[in-house]
Amino acid sequence: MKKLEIIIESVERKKVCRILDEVGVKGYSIIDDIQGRGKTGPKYAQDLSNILKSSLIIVVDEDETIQKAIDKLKEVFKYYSGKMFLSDVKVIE
Amino acid sequence: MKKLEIIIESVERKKVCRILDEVGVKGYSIIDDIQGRGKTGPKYAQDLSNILKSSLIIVVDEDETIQKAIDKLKEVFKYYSGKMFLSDVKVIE
Amino acid sequence: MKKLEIIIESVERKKVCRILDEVGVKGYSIIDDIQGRGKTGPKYAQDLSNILKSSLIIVVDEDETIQKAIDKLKEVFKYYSGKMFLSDVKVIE
Amino acid sequence: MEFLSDALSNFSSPMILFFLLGFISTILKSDIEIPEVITKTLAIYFMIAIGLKGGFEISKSGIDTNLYTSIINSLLIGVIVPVVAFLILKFVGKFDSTNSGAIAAHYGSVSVVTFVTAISFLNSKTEPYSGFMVGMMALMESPAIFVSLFLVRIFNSEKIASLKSNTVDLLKESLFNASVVLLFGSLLIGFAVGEKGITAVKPFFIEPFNGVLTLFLLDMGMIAGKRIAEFKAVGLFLFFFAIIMPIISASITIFLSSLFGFSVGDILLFTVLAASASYIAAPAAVRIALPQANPAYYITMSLAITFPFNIIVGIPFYYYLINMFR
Amino acid sequence: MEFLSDALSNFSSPMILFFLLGFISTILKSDIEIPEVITKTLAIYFMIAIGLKGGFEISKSGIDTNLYTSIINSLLIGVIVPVVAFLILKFVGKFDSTNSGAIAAHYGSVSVVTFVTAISFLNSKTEPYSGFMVGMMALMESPAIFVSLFLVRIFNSEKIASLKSNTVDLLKESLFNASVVLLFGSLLIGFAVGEKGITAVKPFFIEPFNGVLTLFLLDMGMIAGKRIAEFKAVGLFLFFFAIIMPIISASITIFLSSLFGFSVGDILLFTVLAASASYIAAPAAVRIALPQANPAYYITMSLAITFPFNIIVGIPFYYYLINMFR
Amino acid sequence: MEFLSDALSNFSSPMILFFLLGFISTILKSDIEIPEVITKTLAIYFMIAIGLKGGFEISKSGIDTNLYTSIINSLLIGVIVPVVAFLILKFVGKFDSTNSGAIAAHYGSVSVVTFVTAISFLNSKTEPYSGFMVGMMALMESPAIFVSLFLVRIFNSEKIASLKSNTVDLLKESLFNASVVLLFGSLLIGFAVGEKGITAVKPFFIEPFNGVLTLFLLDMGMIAGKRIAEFKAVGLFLFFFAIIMPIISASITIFLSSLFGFSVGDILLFTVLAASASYIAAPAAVRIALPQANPAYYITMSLAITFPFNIIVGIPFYYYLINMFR
Ligand SMILES: Nc1ncnc2c1ncn2[C@@H]1O[C@H](COP(=O)(O)O)[C@@H](O)[C@H]1O
Ligand SMILES: Nc1ncnc2c1ncn2[C@@H]1O[C@H](COP(=O)(O)O)[C@@H](O)[C@H]1O
Ligand SMILES: Nc1ncnc2c1ncn2[C@@H]1O[C@H](COP(=O)(O)O)[C@@H](O)[C@H]1O
Ligand code: NA
Ligand code: NA
Ligand code: NA
Repeated sequence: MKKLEIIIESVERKKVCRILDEVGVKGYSIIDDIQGRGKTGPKYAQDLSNILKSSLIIVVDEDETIQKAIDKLKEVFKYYSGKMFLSDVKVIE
Repeated sequence: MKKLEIIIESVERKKVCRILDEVGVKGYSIIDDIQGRGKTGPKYAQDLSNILKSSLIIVVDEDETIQKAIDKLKEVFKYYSGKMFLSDVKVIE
Repeated sequence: MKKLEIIIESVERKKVCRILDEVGVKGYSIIDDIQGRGKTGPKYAQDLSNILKSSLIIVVDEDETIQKAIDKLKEVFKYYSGKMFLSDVKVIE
Repeated sequence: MEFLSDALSNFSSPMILFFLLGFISTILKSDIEIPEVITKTLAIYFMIAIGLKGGFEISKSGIDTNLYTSIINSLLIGVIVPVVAFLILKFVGKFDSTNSGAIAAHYGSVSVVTFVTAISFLNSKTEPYSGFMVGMMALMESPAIFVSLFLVRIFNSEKIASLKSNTVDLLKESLFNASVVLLFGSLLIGFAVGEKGITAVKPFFIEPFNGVLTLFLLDMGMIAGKRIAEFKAVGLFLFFFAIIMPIISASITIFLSSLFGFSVGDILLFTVLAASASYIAAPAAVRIALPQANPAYYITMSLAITFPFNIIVGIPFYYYLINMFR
Repeated sequence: MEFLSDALSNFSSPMILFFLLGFISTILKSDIEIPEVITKTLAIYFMIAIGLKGGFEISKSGIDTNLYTSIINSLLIGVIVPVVAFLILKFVGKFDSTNSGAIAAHYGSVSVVTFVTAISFLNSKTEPYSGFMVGMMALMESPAIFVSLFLVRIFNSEKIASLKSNTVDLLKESLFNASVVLLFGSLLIGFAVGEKGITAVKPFFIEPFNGVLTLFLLDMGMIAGKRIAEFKAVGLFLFFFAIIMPIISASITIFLSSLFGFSVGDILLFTVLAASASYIAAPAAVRIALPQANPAYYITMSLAITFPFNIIVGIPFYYYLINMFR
Repeated sequence: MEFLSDALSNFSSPMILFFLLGFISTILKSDIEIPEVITKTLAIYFMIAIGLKGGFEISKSGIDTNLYTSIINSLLIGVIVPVVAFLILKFVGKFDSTNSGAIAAHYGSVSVVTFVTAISFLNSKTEPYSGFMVGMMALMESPAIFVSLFLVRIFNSEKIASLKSNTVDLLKESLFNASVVLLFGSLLIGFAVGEKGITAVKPFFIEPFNGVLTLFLLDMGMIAGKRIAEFKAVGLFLFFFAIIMPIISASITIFLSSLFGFSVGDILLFTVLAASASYIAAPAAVRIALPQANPAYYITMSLAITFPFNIIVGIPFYYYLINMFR
């Protein structure tokens, strides 16, 4: 199986989850309050606006479903900062 | 070495850590307040009860120790929702 | 590409990020409030001092850059508890 | 007539109005968010506040025979309500024993916030009540959970092999659960510190109480509103159960308590304890003891249907019934 | 003369002094940290507090024609300010339409905390103001954002293909944003609950208000101070825009409002609403509707330059201008 | 006799009783949890509150020679205590220099919460004290840490090659640490704002103070109780050191301070500053400067043994000693 780790600005987290629901992935796990740095600069959540932080969404599923999700998610990454990492994983339970 | 990522309902987190201590793994790291969706439905922690959220426990150790841990942990997953993902990892320090 | 997962005591998180900035990695993501257990004992953040918890820093970059980062980070691990895990990952976006 | 005017005056209480605002804001998909850590801390604040006040009032008025009859009444209710709930769910609703027991545990236990709202209601009507009622609430937190587990066991001994070990887990974790320790502890401390001690903490724990409750109920309105989506999963029977069971519990309790001859204020508090369903302590206990039960049922019912029903309609309605019945 | 003494007496206000302390502490690299969840909860506290108070005062004084002229004034300002800001940014600053619109949205919207600080200022001068001004603030939260999006569209229809769908996203998320619902809701509730209701919640929402604001401004000082590092990214033009635009908005508003004949207190509040820039609600709305705009610009300007300017210099200065102008 | 009655009356203080309740609740494995963000925010609240009050009182009473002798006394104590602690740990306890220095740094520094509890104790006895004592506390926060690092260096120059760079790190991070900036800042602000400013923030920072302290001590009781498991790791010598060192520090301080001729209230506060061990600021500083030291030692000792000892037994005992000594 494949593990897709999506790091996306928190303002778009709901949209990403909606896309994952539409694609019909087996499930996903969300970690909020991610800080960090990327090519668009540092994100350290040091203000009240909620827009300078990211969320990490972990999706584990079959290769084809993951690929479908990636194709639909590329749209979000056109305007919002973040990253997608793909790795191999074995599901035990 | 192997990396075992355990996503389990937060109410069972202490039991999982206890099992890992009994098995004698080298160590583990815990991330709480995981939200998400799985086959038992969405978990978005939107209430006071503490039961609609998960914890992520990362355990890195030798293959055999990890396997021992997996065998003991299967008991917990009989009644509680969550997932176990296994991947390869190299330990630097 | 390689994914380097650094678990380090939270008091040294700023120094680790500074080292990563000096090395010039493409970016990194930070998850704070990691609890856990390692060879130096349990870390459960059950006090006001901020020193009994860890941060997880995820860095994805080319092999050489990651190796440079690892070499510079080893200094931090001389005195502070934590771990570094290296794995393969494919960058989508 | 008075019930209508009481129910309507509920709508001039900032507490109830902010609850409604929170609820409505979720329908408008507005994104007000009170962080979970605040909700948890406010819950602790309430338990300390009412425990201190109750204990102090006991120290002023002294312990009388009413205390003993109240304990008996509490334990009676704490057993009767889950049993009635279980039987209705299993034999009328046709639910399996596990889910019946899980839901019964919630309705047999209590909602601290509903109790606190009832206290606020009684204060606004200058209707007196006994300080020890807080202790009765602490007493009624846990028994229903064990009664329900027992019912699950006797109706289903072969299917749930894990019930015994899960119950042991629960006992280890829950005999001294947070609410019970905090309520009883604050009661004892309120009893012990006297006038000087209460005066020292009054500006924090007593005077801002209604304001804090208002903020908390705004939060609860939003939390309840977010669960409306789950109503479909709950189904029609459980939806009505979540409204009718409180009325059944209330009726049983008003009858029983009137036999004992308690004051109107105390009977209202007993009634609210019986009619309310826990959504803080019971879910965690039930998730440990009855993991095969569906959390969507008991959390949605107690939090999104019974709790709003009780604080908007229930409290004034029970008050009216009690005055009628006397 | 009076302006100087007002500005100087600002420096004997604990609110302003703690803001400065927070700011200075970041320069000293001190590690005071007020958790984000507290900041968010305090913001909610303020909106409830001023809404309740405002609504209650309307219920006492009644609704008069001033309300209708105020609404017209608010909507006028809510359109004129973002248009002026946009034009200055695009044609004087030579910024692209997207960034011009993003920043204009912030300056056309309002800062609740600046408004609250102005209320505190007026109270300290025992200068009266109308209860409905809170409603005017709620009114001025959103229009500027849509006005700015419209300006971006008409000046740039081909380049931003996504604008229409992003705006639809925004409408779905933002028409009933948290601040608007909370402010209007608290206003209505304050109007409805009367004396009895307000008295119940006064010890929490009214009396500690200034103290809570002090703690919040310490926090804001630290948040603003941490963004000083971004000043380089903002650049010279935008730095001065962040100070001069409030003065331009203030002048336009004082002129317009004086035409309408409002009281001094109300004109100050209109002026502060116009001169302040949102840093809670607008950034999220703009990030959804105009993702190509650079957040470093609008967040740093509104939070780290305009907000400090307004509460330290602006408020006393506008008050002086208003009294001069009359 | 009076000590016994003072110690016993400690047990009718809601502050101490809730501390004990928190402690006991961990023994009962009860799961009350006050979120960490609340604990941190309450700590900030205290520092602002006592700084403001202290500064205001200095503005009323004026600055006198006592201030200068107090500064000398503070610096003396801030050097003597860590030196004595270090020598006992190294030469009696046979601990290495690093751990001796790490622990000495904690005992030479101060516990703001213990100080605040002592203030509450003095208020309850209507025993006056000087406003500037808050400034003395701020003064005594950091010196002991650098004194201890110096001691580690001179007793161990070859083994710890990293000490110099770690100390530089520490200086960069800690010269203006949160507590020092907040305390001195609030002192200055309290001095500057006068009667009007203090009245504005009194309902938040002054009146609810004891109630907030009660909630905080409940939290501290739970935090201390959870560390009982670590007592084994601490060992017998350090366990007794954690109780006896405060008494030694207290004795030295009472003697020194009486020579200077300060008031009873001020001597008690000096004594509490000397006898208390930091568990908020010092652990972070020590972790950066002396990472080879074992955190289980210094955190458990200062938080789970010395702090409870000081607030339950220590404060009334020192008060008794001071009155005896005069
Ligand atoms: N190479 C990377 N490794 C890990 N996280 C990254 C990396 N690049 C970006 N991120 C994360 O993605 C966020 C946005 O990155 P960017 O779109 O490059 O500005 C950052 O704030 C990080 O949290
Ligand atoms: N395929 C998946 N990928 C990532 N996380 C998952 C997946 N399935 C389940 N989870 C996580 O495990 C929790 C429980 O899942 P389940 O037991 O399937 O209901 C979910 O709330 C998610 O946090
Ligand atoms: N084998 C492991 N797997 C996952 N996390 C670990 C492991 N060992 C240590 N850690 C993490 O690193 C922290 C410090 O470990 P140590 O340096 O071994 O005391 C622990 O508190 C854990 O959060
Ligand atoms: Na009940
Ligand atoms: Na504006
Ligand atoms: Na000390």
